[in-house]
Amino acid sequence: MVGHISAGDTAWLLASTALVMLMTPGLGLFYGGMVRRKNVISMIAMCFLALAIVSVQWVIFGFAIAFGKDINGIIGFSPSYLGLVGLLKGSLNNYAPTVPALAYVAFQLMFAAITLGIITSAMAERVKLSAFIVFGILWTTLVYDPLAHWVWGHGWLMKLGALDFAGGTVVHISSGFSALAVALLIGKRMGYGEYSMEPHNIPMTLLGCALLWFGWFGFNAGSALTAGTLASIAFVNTNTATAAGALGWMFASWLKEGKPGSLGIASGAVAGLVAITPAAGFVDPLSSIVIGLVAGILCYNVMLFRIKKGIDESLDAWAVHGTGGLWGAIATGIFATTAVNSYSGLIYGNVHQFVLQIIAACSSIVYAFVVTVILVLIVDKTVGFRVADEEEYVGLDISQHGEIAYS
Amino acid sequence: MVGHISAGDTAWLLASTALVMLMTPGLGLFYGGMVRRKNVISMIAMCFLALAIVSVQWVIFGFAIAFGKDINGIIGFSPSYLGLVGLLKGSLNNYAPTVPALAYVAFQLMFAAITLGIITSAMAERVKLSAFIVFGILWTTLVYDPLAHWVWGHGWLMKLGALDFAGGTVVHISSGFSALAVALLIGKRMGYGEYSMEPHNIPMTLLGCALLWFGWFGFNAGSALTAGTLASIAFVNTNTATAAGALGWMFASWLKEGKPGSLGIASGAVAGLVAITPAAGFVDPLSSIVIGLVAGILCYNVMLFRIKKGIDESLDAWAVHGTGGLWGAIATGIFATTAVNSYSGLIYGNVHQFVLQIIAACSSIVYAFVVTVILVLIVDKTVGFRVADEEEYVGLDISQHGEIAYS
Amino acid sequence: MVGHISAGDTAWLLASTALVMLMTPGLGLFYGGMVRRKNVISMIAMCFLALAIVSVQWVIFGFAIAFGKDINGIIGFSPSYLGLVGLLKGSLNNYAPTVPALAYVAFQLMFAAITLGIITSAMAERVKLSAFIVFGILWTTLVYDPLAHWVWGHGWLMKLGALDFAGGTVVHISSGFSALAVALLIGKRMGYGEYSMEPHNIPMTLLGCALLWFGWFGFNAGSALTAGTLASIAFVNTNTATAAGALGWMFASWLKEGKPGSLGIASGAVAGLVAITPAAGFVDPLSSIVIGLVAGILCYNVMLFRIKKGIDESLDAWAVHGTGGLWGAIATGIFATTAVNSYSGLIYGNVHQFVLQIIAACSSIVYAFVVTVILVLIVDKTVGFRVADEEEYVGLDISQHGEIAYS
Amino acid sequence: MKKVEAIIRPEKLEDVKKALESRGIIAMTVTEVRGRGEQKGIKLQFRGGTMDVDLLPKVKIEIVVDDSKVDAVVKTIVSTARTGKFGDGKIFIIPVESSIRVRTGEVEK
Amino acid sequence: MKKVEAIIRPEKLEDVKKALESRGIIAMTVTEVRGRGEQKGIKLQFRGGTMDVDLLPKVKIEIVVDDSKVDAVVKTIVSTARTGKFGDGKIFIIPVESSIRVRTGEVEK
Amino acid sequence: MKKVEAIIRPEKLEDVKKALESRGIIAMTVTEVRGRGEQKGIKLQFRGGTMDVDLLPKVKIEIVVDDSKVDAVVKTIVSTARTGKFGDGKIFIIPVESSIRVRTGEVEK
Ligand SMILES: Nc1ncnc2c1ncn2[C@@H]1O[C@H](COP(=O)(O)OP(=O)(O)O)[C@@H](O)[C@H]1O
Ligand SMILES: Nc1ncnc2c1ncn2[C@@H]1O[C@H](COP(=O)(O)OP(=O)(O)O)[C@@H](O)[C@H]1O
Ligand SMILES: Nc1ncnc2c1ncn2[C@@H]1O[C@H](COP(=O)(O)OP(=O)(O)O)[C@@H](O)[C@H]1O
Repeated sequence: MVGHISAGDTAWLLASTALVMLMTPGLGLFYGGMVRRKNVISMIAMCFLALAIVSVQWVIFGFAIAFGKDINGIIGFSPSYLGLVGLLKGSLNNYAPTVPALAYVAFQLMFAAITLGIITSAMAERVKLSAFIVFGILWTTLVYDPLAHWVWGHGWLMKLGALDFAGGTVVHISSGFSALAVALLIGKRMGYGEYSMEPHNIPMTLLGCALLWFGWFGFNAGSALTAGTLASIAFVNTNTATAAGALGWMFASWLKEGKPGSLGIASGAVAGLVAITPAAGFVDPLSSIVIGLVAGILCYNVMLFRIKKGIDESLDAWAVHGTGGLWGAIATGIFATTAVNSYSGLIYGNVHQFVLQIIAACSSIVYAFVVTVILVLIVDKTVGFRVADEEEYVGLDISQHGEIAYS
Repeated sequence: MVGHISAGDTAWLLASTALVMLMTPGLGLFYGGMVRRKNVISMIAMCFLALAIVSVQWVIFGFAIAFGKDINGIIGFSPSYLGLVGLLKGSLNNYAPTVPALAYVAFQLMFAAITLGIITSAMAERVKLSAFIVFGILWTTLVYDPLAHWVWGHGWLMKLGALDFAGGTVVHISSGFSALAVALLIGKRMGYGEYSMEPHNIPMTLLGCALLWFGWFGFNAGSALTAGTLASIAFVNTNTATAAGALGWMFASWLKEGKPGSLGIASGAVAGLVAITPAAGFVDPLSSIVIGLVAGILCYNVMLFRIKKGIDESLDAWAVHGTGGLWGAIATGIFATTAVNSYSGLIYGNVHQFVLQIIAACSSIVYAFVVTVILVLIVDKTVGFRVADEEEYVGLDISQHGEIAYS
Repeated sequence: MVGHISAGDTAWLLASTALVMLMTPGLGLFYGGMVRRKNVISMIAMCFLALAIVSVQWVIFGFAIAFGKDINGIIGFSPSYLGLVGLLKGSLNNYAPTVPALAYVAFQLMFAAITLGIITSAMAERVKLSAFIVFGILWTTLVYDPLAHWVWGHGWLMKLGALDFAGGTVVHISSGFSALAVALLIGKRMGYGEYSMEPHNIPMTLLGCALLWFGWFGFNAGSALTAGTLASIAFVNTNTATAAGALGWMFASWLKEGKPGSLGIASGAVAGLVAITPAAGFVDPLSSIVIGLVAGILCYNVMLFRIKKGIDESLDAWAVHGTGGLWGAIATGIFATTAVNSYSGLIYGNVHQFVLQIIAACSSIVYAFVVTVILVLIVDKTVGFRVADEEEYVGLDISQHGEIAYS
Repeated sequence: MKKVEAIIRPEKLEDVKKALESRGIIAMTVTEVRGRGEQKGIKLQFRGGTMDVDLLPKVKIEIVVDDSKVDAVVKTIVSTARTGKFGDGKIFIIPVESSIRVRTGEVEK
Repeated sequence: MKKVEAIIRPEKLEDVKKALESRGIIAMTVTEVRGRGEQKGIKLQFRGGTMDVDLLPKVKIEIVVDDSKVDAVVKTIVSTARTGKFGDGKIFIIPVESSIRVRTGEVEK
Repeated sequence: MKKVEAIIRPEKLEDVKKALESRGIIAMTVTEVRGRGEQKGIKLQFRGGTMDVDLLPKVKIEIVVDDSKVDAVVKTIVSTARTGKFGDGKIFIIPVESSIRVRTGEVEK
């Protein structure tokens, strides 16, 4: 089996894994710039911790249940995957035959980590560090790992034939709708809607966006699991949709508000990245322009809707990742073309794939939302989710970390 | 044709493309730290937009005219390259036979993007966002794409035999001298020369410089288009010249001013990077030291000259990229050695190559400068290039984006 | 020889080299965020200069003495390596047979650069730029190059059989204990212990930590020098130990201080990275959890000890890199397993390897410490190491660079 | 003429600005400050003990007005900036002898 | 003794500092503030409408001097900081009862 | 009532705060400022010449107290903030006519 390992594919997958790893702290900066200066450390630290917690969970048992032997399409389990002890040599023929098993494990790990990071959007500026840690372990184990199994680990959605190239469903829909659940349950920040809460450091958010865009090449083009034509197509699609997303949000907000904010350009880029994620290896570059443009405009309007409804899903994981991922999952069923991969979508007359995509998206939304609701309630009853009012007032940096960001 | 694709070469080219992508926002930070805090968002946003605009332009028709079938050495065109529809599979034998066509397209795209980004130096703190966007599309189409064709797309300079390993002419000379043209035409910032305009965040600039240095390995070593000896030489040369450039500028400014500023060290590093760009795959590491050192000292003095002349080419794209690129193009004709590649330069007695380099550099300067002048005038007459005085006074972040960077 | 070069291995080694390069400015940010705002430029600039100086030294003669032909196990020398003139083509069969010689040279260069960067911890906020430059050239030549030769260049420690996968001894022990020597000799910062010196920008430090974590994948997984199973194991181990280190320090400080600071999480991550460095290609992921956890807890306590002793080794290179590296070197002798590589450690009954590791670590400590003491004394007597009191009071940014970081 | 120097919660600045504006008080100078009142900031409880957070961020508004307007300004600020909790702030009235407009050089007493 | 409190454009600080210096006024304290005058900042026009930018960045210079020097200080500041456009700033003269030098503890009245 | 306005070295703030606290003076407002005294900052020597570093970072502490407490406050600050070197700072005593508590609206004279 070792004989089949390709150095080129491995080189690309390892580089991709490093790129995806950088996305999680990148997300921390993206989010951190948008909160008030009294909470920036808390925001970045939660992303670091998402990476740290999931890294350990994944090695010990996360990979074993997400990618182990399928049990009724629901969950996986392979005892020899616990602690990765049985994966030190050789490759995983049913996942990525040309790269070492551990390269695949590491690559998948980074997806699990950032997914948890995305949800912190809904916890911004108000949750206990301890609650986040407990919630994080539970959520990754009970929401992420099963979903990853369903879609990529030979679970029921994979068997059904739903397509998700790099995680539109598993990563973005799941985290986005979970963030919505969290926001609805734990409630608004003190003063939300009463006075404005300005982003404290927009260049930090733009830097975070740059690192996300950069790392996302690993996310999407790495998901080809080989270094060849498919990776190259996914790469071009990723960049194209991102650019179109940035332009879409920019023009939409320019028209509506008279001026295009840089946060809109950055959010549009992320919306484009999210939307192309499930589609990257199935569509062509011209479709990517459409997917990105629509994502930018759509997510902008969903954000306006969220604000109008007074929902404090503070950093718009739901608007951008949730609905952007939903659009991407559906768009995959619309634009998939056999010129790129072996699947075709609605515009080529394949209604079946389109329906499958909707089934996959909806079941992920329901599963993620419902289980998140339960987990939030459990954590809230036990650890307590929110900090005390004075702690929120002085900020989480001081109250949770005993630190002041800038001095 | 697919059979010839090398996973190793593709892995390196995709990684390189990601690296070069990061340079454009990196440049935004490099520039953004040097402007006043009221314009930092504008500066970074223009770089993001350079990437976004060029990404879409390139996919739709930019690549087709830069790298399509040559028409009289002047411009290219291949209908099947429009929208990249004919490039989904296979490789481009006349450019990069061992990697997928789209990997080559993506790699080249990133060069076009950053080139437009560099020019924003001359627009710092005073231009309308809309003017930049219109100018950007025109400039990329009418200046960058033809130049790329001349030098790399089997146009007349390539046929002549001019050498440009990674874009000294196409990227740096063109953007640097275009920036000079822009600065001369749109004029100084309000108050320039009357009171000092301090860089508002030097660590941001140093971070930007770090990302540029990092990304430039993709730029230069990626330009080998294969992962082997040539890429490795280009890599070492890049790093060596950068280090020498940083030291050159540092010592020159230390001697002259009594203290070496960190911005000088950073600018010297960029000067070294620029100068080695055309030469990276043609010279040996010891020559790289000379090329970098001279670049650092030269660009420092050109900057002093610019300041003395009262020209507000604000962030020195001309001094660093323009004259650094010019020196690099000439230096390629001086130091090229057959110990590294198939060409030799002046010090090995090859006057011919030296002359060719000067021809290529000069024609690029003239073309870029003249066309830029025309484009600036057109944009100024139609959209209007500069913001109103009050908008400049309150800063572009508020006036163009409705945002405040830090709060 | 050229025929044996693997594009895949080269792709990975070049990508790794770029990753490691980014660590040095990343370290500058990591350190820069922890000093006062009047010294941030100085801190980052020293790291940039470490990279610049070492880059030139390495090309001219550093590589030749570290990796040239062994002379009595003490030092190397190969005339044809001077200026890298004899290394332009082919590969180095005794080091990395499947990649071009220059790729190996560049990779090793980046290790030398960051090692010097680490020592600036002990110079924070108080040394002359000129003294640092002189010290840096001497230290790299007289401490780093010999140590690299001993351990990796077929010197006596390598012949003895000591294991150091990616530089626990050469990089971390050497820089950490040298930093301790520097701190003891040049003394405390003015006011140290009298009033608190708060970190001026914690998000900057967290960004630096993110770049270190990211770049370290190149450091450790790149040290496999091939893109395959060994690199993948090193990659997973690196990430796992880092996560465990972050959690270890976090929980230890949470217990002791009631709140876990983000700087602790970040420092713990670095401690984990340091400790796994020598072990990354020899142990399994479960051992990595132990190595990381212990590193986080240990380094935290060493830091507390250092503070209690009133030693101003300002940014804890000794506590984190010195003792973390020491623990890692020993841990390699404890946990090495033939399931991963050809060596086994103490827990598999191999006392010999364990003893070898201790010998290697101790001799490196003694050598680095003693030579650093001598060098500090020489530089102090000649150039003078510390700035004048007023210069320290106004800060090094103004006094050494004539710049103000933020305005 | 008097200088009204009000130290208030940063999150109340917008409201206070608008309230003053509606009463014709436009000109003002704003400074970011940190402060603590008699009750010494805020006490946080945590596993390891308690922690005093003093020197909380505040905003200082300075408004120089004719003596006749002082009362109106103070009342407006008090009614807008008040939350009823500790930390609402203080207003100090300081005498100003004269005021000069830089643009014109004209002096007001 | 009086405190001269001048709020000026940040870009004029260097000039004002030098002008005062040349008249022997060295000591001063500078604070970054934001402010708006009677005309309520600057109005920007754009496609979607207009936007008031108030609370523009200003610099506050505080100089405590003997009564005799107040006029000179004010004149110097006015003549140096003036551009003639809205937003040039204001100077307030505030009484100071005494001043103590921390280094020595000596008191001046 | 008086406002004690002390401009001190930033690194002395903690000490001064504690010393005042131990004398029952808790409330205060702190502003980050830059300043220079009569001796015009600090002169640095370097290879290329010399350089004046003026406008060094300082911290301004404002404490409004009853007239009776002014002396105690001043003495405490002087004795704690003093290092004996140039740059230790200045304290100005400024009259305050009244003080209003925002939380309650109550006025003190
Ligand atoms: N005596 C004082 N001198 C200077 N500043 C004061 C004084 N009292 C209060 N302040 C300022 O006012 C702010 C709010 O005061 P605080 O006492 O917290 O209000 P409250 O009395 O409503 O609790 C403080 O943070 C401080 O900046
Ligand atoms: N009445 C006032 N009280 C406090 N600050 C004032 C007052 N009037 C002006 N200022 C300060 O002076 C600055 C400049 O004043 P402005 O009215 O814009 O000058 P001009 O009258 O020349 O237009 C303002 O931004 C504000 O900070
Ligand atoms: N006349 C003054 N007016 C305003 N601020 C002053 C004045 N004199 C001193 N200061 C402030 O006090 C600070 C310290 O004063 P300085 O003269 O350096 O102290 P010392 O007299 O002990 O050397 C200065 O930086 C400045 O901010």
